[in-house]
Amino acid sequence: MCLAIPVKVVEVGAGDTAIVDLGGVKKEISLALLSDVNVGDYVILHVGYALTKLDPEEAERTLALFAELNEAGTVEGTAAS
Amino acid sequence: MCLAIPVKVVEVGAGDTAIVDLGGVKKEISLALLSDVNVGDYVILHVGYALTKLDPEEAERTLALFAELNEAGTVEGTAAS
Amino acid sequence: MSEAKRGYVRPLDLKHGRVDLTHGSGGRSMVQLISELFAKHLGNEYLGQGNDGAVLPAPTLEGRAGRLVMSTDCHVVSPLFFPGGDIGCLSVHGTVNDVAVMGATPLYLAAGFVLEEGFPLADLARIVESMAHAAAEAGVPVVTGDTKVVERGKGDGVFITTTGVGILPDGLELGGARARPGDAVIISGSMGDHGVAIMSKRENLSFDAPIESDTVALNGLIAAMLATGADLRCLRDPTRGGLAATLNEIAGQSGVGVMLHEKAIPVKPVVSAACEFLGLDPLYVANEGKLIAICAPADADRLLAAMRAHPLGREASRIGEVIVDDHHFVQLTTAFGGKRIVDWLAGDQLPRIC
Amino acid sequence: MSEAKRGYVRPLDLKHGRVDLTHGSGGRSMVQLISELFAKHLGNEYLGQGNDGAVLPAPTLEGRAGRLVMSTDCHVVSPLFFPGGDIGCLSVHGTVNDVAVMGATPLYLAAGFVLEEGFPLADLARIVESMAHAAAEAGVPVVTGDTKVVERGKGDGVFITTTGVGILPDGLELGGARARPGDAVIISGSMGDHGVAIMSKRENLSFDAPIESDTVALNGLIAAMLATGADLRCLRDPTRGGLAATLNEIAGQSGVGVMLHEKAIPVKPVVSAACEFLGLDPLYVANEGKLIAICAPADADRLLAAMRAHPLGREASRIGEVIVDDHHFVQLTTAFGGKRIVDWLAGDQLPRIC
Amino acid sequence: MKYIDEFRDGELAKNLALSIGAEVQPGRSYSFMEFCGGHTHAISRYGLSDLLPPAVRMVHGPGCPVCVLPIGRVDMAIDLALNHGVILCTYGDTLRIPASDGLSLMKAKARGGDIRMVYSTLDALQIARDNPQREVVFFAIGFETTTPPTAVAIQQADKENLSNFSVICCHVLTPSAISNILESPEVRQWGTVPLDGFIGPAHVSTVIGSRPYEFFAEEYRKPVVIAGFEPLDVMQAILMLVRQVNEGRAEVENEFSRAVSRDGNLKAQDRVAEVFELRREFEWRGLSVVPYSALKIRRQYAAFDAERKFKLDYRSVPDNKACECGAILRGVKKPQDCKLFGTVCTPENPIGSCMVSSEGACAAHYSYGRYKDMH
Amino acid sequence: MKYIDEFRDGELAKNLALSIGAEVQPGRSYSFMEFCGGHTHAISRYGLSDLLPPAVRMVHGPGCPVCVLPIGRVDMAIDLALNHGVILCTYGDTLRIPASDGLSLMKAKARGGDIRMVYSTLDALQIARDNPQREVVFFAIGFETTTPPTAVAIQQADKENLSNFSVICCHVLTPSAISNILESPEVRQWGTVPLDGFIGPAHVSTVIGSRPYEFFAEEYRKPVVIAGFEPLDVMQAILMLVRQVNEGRAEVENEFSRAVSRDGNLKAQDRVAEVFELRREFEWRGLSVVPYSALKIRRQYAAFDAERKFKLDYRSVPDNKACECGAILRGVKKPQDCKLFGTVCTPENPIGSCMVSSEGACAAHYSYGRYKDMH
Ligand code: SF4
Ligand code: SF4
Ligand SMILES: [Mg+2]
Ligand SMILES: [Mg+2]
Ligand SMILES: [Mg+2]
Ligand SMILES: [Mg+2]
Ligand SMILES: [Mg+2]
Ligand SMILES: [Mg+2]
Ligand SMILES: [Mg+2]
Ligand SMILES: [Mg+2]
Ligand SMILES: [Mg+2]
Ligand SMILES: [Mg+2]
Repeated sequence: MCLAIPVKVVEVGAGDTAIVDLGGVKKEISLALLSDVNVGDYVILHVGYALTKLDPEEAERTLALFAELNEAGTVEGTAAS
Repeated sequence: MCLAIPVKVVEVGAGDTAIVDLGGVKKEISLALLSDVNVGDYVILHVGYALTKLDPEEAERTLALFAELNEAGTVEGTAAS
Repeated sequence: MSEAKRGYVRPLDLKHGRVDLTHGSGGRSMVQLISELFAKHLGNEYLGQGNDGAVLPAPTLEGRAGRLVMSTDCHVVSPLFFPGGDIGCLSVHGTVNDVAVMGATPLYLAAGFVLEEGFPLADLARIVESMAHAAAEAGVPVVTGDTKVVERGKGDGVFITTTGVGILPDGLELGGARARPGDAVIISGSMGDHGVAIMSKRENLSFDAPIESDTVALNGLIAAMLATGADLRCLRDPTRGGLAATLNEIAGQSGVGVMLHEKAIPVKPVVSAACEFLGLDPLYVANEGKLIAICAPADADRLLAAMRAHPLGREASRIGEVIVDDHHFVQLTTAFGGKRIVDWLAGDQLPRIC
Repeated sequence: MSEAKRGYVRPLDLKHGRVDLTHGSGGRSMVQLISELFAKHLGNEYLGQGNDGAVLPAPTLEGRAGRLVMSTDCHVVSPLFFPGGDIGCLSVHGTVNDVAVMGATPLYLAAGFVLEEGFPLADLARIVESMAHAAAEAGVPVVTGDTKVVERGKGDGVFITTTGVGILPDGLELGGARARPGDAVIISGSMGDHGVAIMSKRENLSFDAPIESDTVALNGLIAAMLATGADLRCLRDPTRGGLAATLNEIAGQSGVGVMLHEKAIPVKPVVSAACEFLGLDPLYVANEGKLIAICAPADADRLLAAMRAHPLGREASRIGEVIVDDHHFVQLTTAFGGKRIVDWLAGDQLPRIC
Repeated sequence: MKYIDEFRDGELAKNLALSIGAEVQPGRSYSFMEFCGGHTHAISRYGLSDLLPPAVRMVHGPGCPVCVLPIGRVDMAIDLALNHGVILCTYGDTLRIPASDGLSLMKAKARGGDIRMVYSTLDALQIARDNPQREVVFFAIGFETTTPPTAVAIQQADKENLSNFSVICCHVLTPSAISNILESPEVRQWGTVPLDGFIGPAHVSTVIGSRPYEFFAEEYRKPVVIAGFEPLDVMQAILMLVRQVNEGRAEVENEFSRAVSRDGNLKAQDRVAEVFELRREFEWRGLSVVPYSALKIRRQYAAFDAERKFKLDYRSVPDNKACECGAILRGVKKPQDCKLFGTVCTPENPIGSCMVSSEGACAAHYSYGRYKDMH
Repeated sequence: MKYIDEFRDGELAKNLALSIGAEVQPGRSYSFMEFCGGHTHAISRYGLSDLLPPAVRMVHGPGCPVCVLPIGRVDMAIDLALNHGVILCTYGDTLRIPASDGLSLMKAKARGGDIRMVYSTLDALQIARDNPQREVVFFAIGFETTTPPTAVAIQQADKENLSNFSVICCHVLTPSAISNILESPEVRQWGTVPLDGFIGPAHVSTVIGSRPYEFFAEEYRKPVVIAGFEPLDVMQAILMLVRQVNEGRAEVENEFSRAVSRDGNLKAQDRVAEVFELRREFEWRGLSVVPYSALKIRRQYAAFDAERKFKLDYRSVPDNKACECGAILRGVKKPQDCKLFGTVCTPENPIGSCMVSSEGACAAHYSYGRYKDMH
């Protein structure tokens, strides 16, 4: 539910609007629900509105979690069967 | 100007309307401009309204005029040159 | 679609259903519309191939060499159903006739449908059935097709574009540029039936006329005409713009004039009457089942006899002749005894009050 | 029309003029539109014949026997002008491609126009010029046509139905029913470019994507592919419904399954991104300049090499294989490592929020 | 078709032609104006001039409502359609009249105006009933024949309280136009031709009767024959005019006695009088401003007067300078005297209004008679 | 695409799969409900179940706004479009939801309803500005994520005095739905399954934060992991849930720490609170009537409440009897347990709402996972 994507703010406009970029696609969105947005920030976009900012450090941390090797890291085949 | 045609009344309806016939084509028209119209009458129709009745006897008389031979009736060629 | 997948789909609601945007989206609804409606009625071995186009036997002429003839027409008639026909059969007849008047034997038809969102499936089924019937009667199968759906308000129920392909034997040359002074001008029947039948059902003109469209496929009649061996210069079906537009076209292409004789031009009384009502001239009203033949004068009687022997040419009439005229006018000796030009239609053929 | 009559007519106002109902009425305005706009740009010896259809040289194959291929498509794209093309060139490419993917050499095109009253003549001229350019580039002339005008609000600017005829040599059999387990599935380039380019210009979706439609004629690429002698089973252009619809169609026709490998399917980053914005799947988005080839596995590499050597196949990729599957599913091993069905599109491909 | 076909009989035409030929006096020439476009049309359509002796010359008059409608009036209708969002209802005849800025109602429709062709004022009323949320304006043109149906419509709208219905009244009067041709100061500017008599329009007289012409016949010593629109009617009228001229009479005669009386249709006249009153002046295309030559809607029905309702100002627009419509409508020139005829001005691209209606002198000559100049 | 592609990395997936496989305790089974359709979609779309050990079973929950929207609410929207002549604006997702009389919004559009797909409430406002003479109604669906944009639109319409704009509010609340699954009296009717934990929807929590889940975790002793919608997020959440179960913990953990905080977006919460208040009860498709599970528009903004403005009455319409959506939404049954699945009920002809949205359990299984039943 609630299709939302992280997009990069490339321009903050008048009247609570911003231009965001995702992979080269640009779109005007509303910042009515979020304060203190700056160019360069990543925000989570849903139905044309920025819902929240994305914290790059937390994202790195989470990615790092995925890469943590489990103890049975060298054992094969149990997972993908 | 004022395309108008003689049509035969085949039905007198409610609300100042009539059905007229011309060569098998039927159409509803208005009698708002004409009184005492009866089935069988011919009327002159213009933009959906009967303007006047047609007098069959006068029509015959006029046709008869066309057929009147002129004095030079036997002379040919003067007219159609 | 294989049986395995077809089983999942409930049949189209041909009674109350309507075309919606999913019917044009390239998904299963579209496949279903095509298989349950188009393929069902129009089906033949070619249409059934289910590829991007139809593969068709190369046309043959029993050993004679020949050329292809190709013609296309968009059909946008309103109303879609009219006395004597509907857009379905009309779209078959129109293109079969355009190929046939080239002297060719029509072989294959393609049909493209632009459907308006909201169009009743029941009406669509009637139209497709009527097409199928017309195609079968003309002996020309619909071998490939396409369907698109446009949003409500961006179409008008249904538009059908048909394209025909036929084969024309080498040596047979017909064309609007081939009329020569002295040639006979012949028409196969009465003028204006189709246009008046259509107008009689237009909402804003409401009149009632016992007239049916003449829409019909003329390839049979034309085959009979060609079989006479008469020296035909040109055949043409006087559709949009009627006899007047078609003869002006030919006169211009051939660089000749045409002299017509009003008395010889058959017009049904009811067509005349409807034209009186509307201030129109039957010579400008469309036909969909008639043809004009321009023919060497020596062969005119023979051709006329063959036409009259065919059910679609019973009222064929020699209506005039090709003349020398640097201005390429079509003229008419009126039944009344005068002469006038029968010019191109200016603007639209609109009902007049003055 | 002869010079004598042409002199009377002032030229079309191609700057400020608009289509009105007289342009479809069969009178001089229509003749003028055809001669000053359509004939001017599309003109060739066949279109210039000016008869009810075009007489065309019978297709030859340097002595080899062949069959005809015929295909038709209605084009109703909105907007009419989009990055990388317009309805004019699209209507040429679409039909050239449908004929070409049958293995045939496209020879002739017919074009039918349904114009909406009020459509700017300047836009129409741009569209017809673009058609002419596309037809010249593809080497397939528009040999016959038709124009109708519908009232404002009963059309959508312009619809173009094109029909193509081509010649297919005997012995070459391509078709959706010919895929066999083990066959390689190849596509000629990236998926979804056309559909995203169109959507990027839809008013209600306003986003800005540096992407152009891939619309192009593929007959050249296909000729190069056929020249390899590879054992091709089927070619098809994944238009409406995209790769997903086309492969489901083929799977159903052939009674097989298909296994795709997501990693091998080229999708441009900007297309992926636009699909993320809209909640769409690029595998369902339309293409207008790509083809799918199903090919005997032994010949796949050779075919792929030939495709990559052609400018329109540089990004060609082997994306999967035909498998045995009684349910005729198209499946995909995801880049992530899982497996899923790539089913028919249900309903319309609509932007989603959830 | 009864009462039509009999009046188109080619055999009787020959007979009438012989009669006319026999009556025409050697060395004498006869110029008659057929006031009405309907007669112009009949003459062209049936090739009547081929049947008349060269001594008889027919002059086309200004009796075509389309031809005399000035550009400014069409501009008004276009303005309503394009800028006021109304549904503009109009007879088919007006759709192609050239207006300002290269527009016409047909082209305004292509530009998005909601312009609908109607066959009758009844249809316009129905459109108003069917679209209560829209303003529906009927663009009323025509002479006395066409005026009563407009009066009926306005009274009906009043009765039904159809407050979204209104009318641009452009109804004009036949007698004023004829007077103008015979005596207006502009005659000097345009020159004049000797007219030996008039054919009066039968359908106008079904409403107004023959009486209004008695004034001209007496005042200007011009014979008038009120005639039907079938070709035999026209020929008979010519015969009657030739006879009057020969006999030195200047009377009003009625060839259309089958439907025209001296008094006309009093009921129709009453309805017109109830709804309309004389305009002080009205611009006619080709005739310039003619005093008391048109009708306007009475104050009582002001709510149905589109000019008042939408505060429309009439702005006179000069015709193309090269257009000779004015002189042609007065019978001073012929279409082929106009430099634009058949080259720049054609029925597809009419410059003047006489090229619009097939009843217009230029259009009739272009479509039906052009070959005579060529051969 | 930054912050997207990294979270779809197949190599890392293998690693996570190994970790999960290693954590799963032999002989033990793990049933987790992914509450949200977005997770359902990710699981199907990326073929996640192929990567999970058989001991882990994912149960699809009711977190798809389309799936839980009852027929009666769609009927309301259709009624407005067909019988009140409004312009009905709606997200594309709702167009195919089956309603009464064989209709859907898509089919109502085909029958003449002026129904327009919008991407954002901003578009709906613009349509209202562009059509001042028409009533424009926005059909608002969605959970907490989608509610703030509706609140913004209503406040903006209020500010601009856009009196032709109104909203059918169908916004529902995630926590109420989860409570209902865990404790409502209907559980007896439908039966229940042992759920060992929940994956909580990240995007809902961007707004409401993670705090609202703390109640469940404590009260029902169920672990909750709030997770993003990329496939690695889901796998990581599963790993975290398996660990909690193994360790006997029942905590709220936040896998989506990159955008979810404990408190959420307070500004968005404020705007929602200004415009909306709790409904006493609301019918959910499949869950029946759930108390305090949805929002309605406050009296202060009554002018923008389409239910009040058009005096719409909600009429509950029973689902097709054979449809098992209710049980499926609660995790009691699987799509393939429904007799209609894949035969009568398909994405083209959905019978129940779970077959409409591609996030619906039935549709996801049909479109992405069906082959598993077949082979
Ligand atoms: S030909 Fe045209 S421009 Fe000349 S007088 Fe006639 S209408 Fe006027
Ligand atoms: S398959 Fe259809 S009918 Fe069955 S539970 Fe799912 S949505 Fe309901
Ligand atoms: Mg194709
Ligand atoms: Mg054609
Ligand atoms: Mg044709
Ligand atoms: Mg197609
Ligand atoms: Mg329509
Ligand atoms: Mg033809
Ligand atoms: Mg095709
Ligand atoms: Mg195609
Ligand atoms: Mg044509
Ligand atoms: Mg439109």
